[in-house]
Amino acid sequence: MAVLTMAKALNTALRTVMESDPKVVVMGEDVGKLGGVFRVTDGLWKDFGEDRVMDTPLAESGIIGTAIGLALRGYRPVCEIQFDGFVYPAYDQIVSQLAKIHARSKGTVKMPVTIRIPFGGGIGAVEHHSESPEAYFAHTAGLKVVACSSPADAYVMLQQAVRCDDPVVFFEPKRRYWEKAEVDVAADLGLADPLWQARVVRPGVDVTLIAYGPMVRTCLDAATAAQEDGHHLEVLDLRSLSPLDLPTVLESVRRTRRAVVVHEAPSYVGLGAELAARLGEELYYEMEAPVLRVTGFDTPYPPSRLEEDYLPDLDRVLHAVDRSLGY
Amino acid sequence: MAVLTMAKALNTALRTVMESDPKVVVMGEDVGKLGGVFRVTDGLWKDFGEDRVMDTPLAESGIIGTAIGLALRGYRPVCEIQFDGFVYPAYDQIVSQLAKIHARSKGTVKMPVTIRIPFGGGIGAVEHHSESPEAYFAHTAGLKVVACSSPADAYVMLQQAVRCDDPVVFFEPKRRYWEKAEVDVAADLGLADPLWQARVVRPGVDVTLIAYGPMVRTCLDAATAAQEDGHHLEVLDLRSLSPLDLPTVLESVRRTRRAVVVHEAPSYVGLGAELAARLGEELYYEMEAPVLRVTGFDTPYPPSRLEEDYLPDLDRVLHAVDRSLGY
Amino acid sequence: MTDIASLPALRISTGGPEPGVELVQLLTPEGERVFHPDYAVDFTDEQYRALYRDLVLVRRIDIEATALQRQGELGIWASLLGQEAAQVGSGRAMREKDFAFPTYREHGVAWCKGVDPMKLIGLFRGVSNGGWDPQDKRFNLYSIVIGSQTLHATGYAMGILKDGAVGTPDGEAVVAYFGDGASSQGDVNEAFVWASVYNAPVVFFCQNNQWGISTPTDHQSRIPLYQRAEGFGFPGVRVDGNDVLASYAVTRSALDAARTGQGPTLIEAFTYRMGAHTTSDDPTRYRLASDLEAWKLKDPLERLKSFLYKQQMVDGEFFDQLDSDADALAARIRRETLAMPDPSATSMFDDVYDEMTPALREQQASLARYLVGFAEAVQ
Amino acid sequence: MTDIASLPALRISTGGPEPGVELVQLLTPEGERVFHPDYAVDFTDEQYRALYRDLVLVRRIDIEATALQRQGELGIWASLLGQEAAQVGSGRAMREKDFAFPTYREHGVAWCKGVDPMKLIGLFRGVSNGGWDPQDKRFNLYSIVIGSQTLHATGYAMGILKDGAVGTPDGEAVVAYFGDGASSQGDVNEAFVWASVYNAPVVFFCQNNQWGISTPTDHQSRIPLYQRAEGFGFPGVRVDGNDVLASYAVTRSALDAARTGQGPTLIEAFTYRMGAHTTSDDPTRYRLASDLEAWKLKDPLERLKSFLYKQQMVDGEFFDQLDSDADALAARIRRETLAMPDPSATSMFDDVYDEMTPALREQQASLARYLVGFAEAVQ
Ligand SMILES: Cc1ncc(C[n+]2csc(CCOP(=O)(O)OP(=O)(O)O)c2C)c(N)n1
Ligand SMILES: Cc1ncc(C[n+]2csc(CCOP(=O)(O)OP(=O)(O)O)c2C)c(N)n1
Ligand SMILES: [Mg+2]
Ligand SMILES: [Mg+2]
Repeated sequence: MAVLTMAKALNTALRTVMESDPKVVVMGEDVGKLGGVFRVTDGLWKDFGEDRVMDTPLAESGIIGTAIGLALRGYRPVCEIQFDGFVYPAYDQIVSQLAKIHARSKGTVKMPVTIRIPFGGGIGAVEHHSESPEAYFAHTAGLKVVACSSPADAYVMLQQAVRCDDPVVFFEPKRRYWEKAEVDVAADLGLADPLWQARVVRPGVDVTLIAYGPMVRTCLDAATAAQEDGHHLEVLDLRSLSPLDLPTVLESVRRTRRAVVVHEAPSYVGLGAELAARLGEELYYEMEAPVLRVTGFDTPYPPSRLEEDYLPDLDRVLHAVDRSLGY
Repeated sequence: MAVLTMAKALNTALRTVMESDPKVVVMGEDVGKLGGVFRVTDGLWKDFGEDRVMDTPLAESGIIGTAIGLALRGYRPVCEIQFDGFVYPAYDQIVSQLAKIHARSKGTVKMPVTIRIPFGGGIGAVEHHSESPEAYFAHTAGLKVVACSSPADAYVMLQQAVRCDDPVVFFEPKRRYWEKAEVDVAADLGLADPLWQARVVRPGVDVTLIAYGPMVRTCLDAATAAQEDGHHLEVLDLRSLSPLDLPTVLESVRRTRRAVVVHEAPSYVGLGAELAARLGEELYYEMEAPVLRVTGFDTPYPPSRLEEDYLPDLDRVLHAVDRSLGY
Repeated sequence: MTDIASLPALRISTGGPEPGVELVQLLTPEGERVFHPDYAVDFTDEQYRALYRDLVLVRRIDIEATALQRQGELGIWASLLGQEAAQVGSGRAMREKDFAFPTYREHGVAWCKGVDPMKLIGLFRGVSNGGWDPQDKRFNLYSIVIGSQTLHATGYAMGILKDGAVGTPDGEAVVAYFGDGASSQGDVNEAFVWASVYNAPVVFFCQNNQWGISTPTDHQSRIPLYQRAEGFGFPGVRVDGNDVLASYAVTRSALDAARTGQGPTLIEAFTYRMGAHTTSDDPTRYRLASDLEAWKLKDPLERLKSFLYKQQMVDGEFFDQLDSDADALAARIRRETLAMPDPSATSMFDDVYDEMTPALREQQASLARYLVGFAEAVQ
Repeated sequence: MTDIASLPALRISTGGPEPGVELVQLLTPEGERVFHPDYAVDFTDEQYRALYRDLVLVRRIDIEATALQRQGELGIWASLLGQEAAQVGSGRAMREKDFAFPTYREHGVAWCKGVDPMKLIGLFRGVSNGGWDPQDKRFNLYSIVIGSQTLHATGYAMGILKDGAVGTPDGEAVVAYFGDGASSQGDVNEAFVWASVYNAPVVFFCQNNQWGISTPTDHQSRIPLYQRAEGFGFPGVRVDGNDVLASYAVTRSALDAARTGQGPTLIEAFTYRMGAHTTSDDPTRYRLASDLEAWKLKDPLERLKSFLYKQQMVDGEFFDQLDSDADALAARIRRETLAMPDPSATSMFDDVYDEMTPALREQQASLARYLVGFAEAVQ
């Protein structure tokens, strides 16, 4: 066991997969000597050389497009997109190429490309550095989309993503990069939960809070606070946003009969909508309240001085819990 | 009154707005001499000249990026994206620039840019020519997203979109381009329904079918067929996908207490999810059945020989109606 | 065999409209062999005949596919008519190990790489989106999103570098095909950046067929396209794309440069799209018949044919045999197209992922149930 | 006033590391005026002093903003340290009607266009995403997505063409700013395509400050960046970006070409980012101190200062006045920053659309209610 920040856990995960598989290459803007703007690739360039840790030219479509070619040649690229808001120039290569090549080739071509994206707000940044674009990818067939929420999970999930033969968009909650926790760096990956599996991170009975990435911590805090009021909230970390681990979600909500979905992304046509639609249909006779959503507003991410008002926080979550319990 | 195809109605709408406002310019690939691959811009190049109808270089980011600059200079660009599957190279310019400039400038810059996108399947085309990317835009704050479903609406809505001072993504159901209907080309635009207003296109009492674009016709056919079984289905054409005309939707479903949403796009995190989430919350105590979705599958659009199985059709809609009535 | 040393020198521009722009040519439209100091080819008679055979057969594939489309057997077809020499020349210049990244029009390249035309037909018929294994013949899947494949080609070439499979005459290389229209796409220019910065073994082969659907090349660039490469620091060359010998020689030379570690080259094959953009297109709406007539005089098949005649490399028997081979090929294509089964509806879920998701498994099962129920209901 | 004709001729490359690459320079690092046959400037003493004043003041703005960031008053700051001459030179070369499209680092250009530094500060403080009216000073909003603004600039320039506001010495023109890193983006290259095909009145002004965060320019291009333009058929020129006179002269000349109908030019201002990429960056991780030291010798302020001294255009009083003006400016920036109010929470809904949607109105109202309720609850 080691106590690591999430950034360090991710870094260790990359080191581990690079050591075990010479075909793994890391590529992106400033991932080399600098070690990435968040230091997630720190030290890798020095130890693995510039052939395996590539500071690319500054163009995201080029990064993903050449990663696709490298994958075709048998490599296993791990691409870093520097910030969430800079993934869009690569959108065509991701949704029209990367996502579709396996189907286009009738399964003859595997696309084991991982796209790491530090995402979400709360770090006081300027425009384009705080976005939550996960719905744009989750709506795209052919991609797998995951988000980690803790150092331990980050460590395991990133390795699993890189080893996965399907393309994975890997969201990292940037405002949680520096939170520390215990990580079992010697753990057997074969015994870990599958990447596609959601997890109850705090059991409860009254309402299920469904979250992923940065909002898991927020929900855990809300659950702790609610305890004081005598409410026992269950917190479910989706981990995988596509595919959705529906059985785990249903199992939880079937017990609590109430669900609140929490994400930073805007509400309109977001992940919360899908969960509400699905739960509404599957548990039609079982729910005691409609699925409620606590999300970012349907506005562009605001200037950072307003982000606290934009982002779901403990109070807004508890407010929704109260509403849910009120049905 | 004139009997026009939808393509001709759109063409007439463009001609009308171009005549009344010299700042309207049409731009895109092959929109000039050729008149567009669907002939929607037929004749405009000849009559308005190449300064107002521009055959651009072949690059979608360039088309939208320069349209933004033209808008800043006081023009009112109407951009054509040749097919749905080719909008992605422009994704950054649309979601990070066009959508956000009004907010970024605190409202000092208007972005009256219309992006016309022929969308959807059913025409036997090769890959990338049959997609329904509307959710990618509807999830984006700052954009308005609409879809027309009939020649008469196409004629009015396109003029309204071009005159709108916000950016509008205008989806045209390409497989309905050649269907004819009466269009009142002399109608007073001021008396027309606002662009953001949904419309009941067939009243009914048993179930509300909610659709837009190409699926409106499919739902109307389904409603006709259901009549034989004694079911009176209401068909609601959303018209505006963002913003959503919630009052009209609620008014209808409050009466029928049952709703089925129909679209060609994949189900997962699509427009149907949002409607289900919203209705599930707003009409929690009133619905007699969960909102059901009839959509494309969560796969890439299949080879055209399979598209009939992929696309929602009359039978799948009726199947869902039966399920809804079974609750 | 032609004695190359005795050929007349010709370095003036004969096809390019711009003054001062050199066009590499080894065979004039009249079928005269000309000498070029930088690009020599020295074929045996057998090889010359084989090239002609390729040209004739790929044109025949194209004609047959066009006919099949007209008869409703294909959804659409993108004809290579007029571009046979550019494709066969560059296609034959590749070695087996070299990897081709085509657009949607490289039927002639596919032929040279040994890809069964039926694979291409399947795509245009709508039974698949390609579906062949790119590794099989080192011929990537067709790319429809303009320019996207140039980055894939460059990435693949970077992989060759990483594998150390470059730097000797045995090295590997890649050809990235694209059109004049595609040259405007961000992706293509990013591919130029990547290829030059990494010195990747990739040959960019731009077939300038003068049109991107209805848009003439002067809407994509105000200077000859091969000069684009200079701006990125690698060589560009314009070749007569209707001259199969020159197309071969220039591509081979660029491939050799790439495989030996000298990095990328941009080749602009100056040619002409003799037919419509696709069977859905009507070029009479935007171009002059006279333009087409002028280009017909430069037909890539005719010029090699006159050369073969003049050099007495061929006889009636050769042409008879070729005709009957072409007929047989066309007949096979027709037969196999008509017999080509539709995929099963539920197959659309099969390859979305390498590891199928439970949600898709469920959707697949439910579609299967629905179809069975539906079939029973209508009985 | 300096007699320009008597200046020594100097056309050799003094700053560019590549042999055979010309760098336009009018003032050496030592403050010597040199003659250039194509680019002359003929300033009055007053104008020379004004330029120096600009340089000093924009550096002072930058230093103050950096300090404010360190003290937690700004979220981040992107320093222009070292790039003052490139920005002031090009900024002053613009006329009032000319439109600038900046990145996030063009504080010096903003200054020249008359934009109050507090507008920029507001963005970096996080009270807005810009929020000024671009038309007001003909200075567009800052662009953070690398390269995106070059297309906006080109589109704007196309609008100038449509308005017929080009073709005479009174014509309008546009300057698109971007960095060396940005040159790799598809958008920038598409902007080159568009600008050249339409012959749009746009000057592409690339500040090659040698770094894109930690990435050196040789990762973006293997040849000097100004040569990129050749590949698109328009002129490119490298100017000493630490020489305010040359930056001015070259930009003015390119703007005049643009406004009179001669189309685009690419200017590569060869300069150096003396500070960190932003206040979040630590350049010691990726670059040598010696590199920085070498560039310090070419400081843009020092060289103009020595020139002014040598030419006896300035005296102690001038410097005293300038110092006190700079102090006053810095003090105002500090004062107004500390006093800068946060926007109201509900303002984030106000300008999402020109015509607010009912959904947003509802979200805005519900946030307002929530905040009130919350405030009451905690009381
Ligand atoms: C990104 C994208 N935009 C638009 C299209 C539609 N389209 C198909 S072919 C074509 C013209 C291509 O011209 P060129 O690159 O010269 O190739 P050619 O067809 O002449 O071989 C266009 C615009 C597309 N396939 N992809
Ligand atoms: C599309 C995009 N990708 C990545 C970034 C993150 N980023 C911000 S500045 C920068 C480097 C820019 O380098 P350059 O263009 O040389 O400009 P400079 O910062 O040196 O002025 C990067 C990678 C971004 N802002 N936009
Ligand atoms: Mg072409
Ligand atoms: Mg730079």
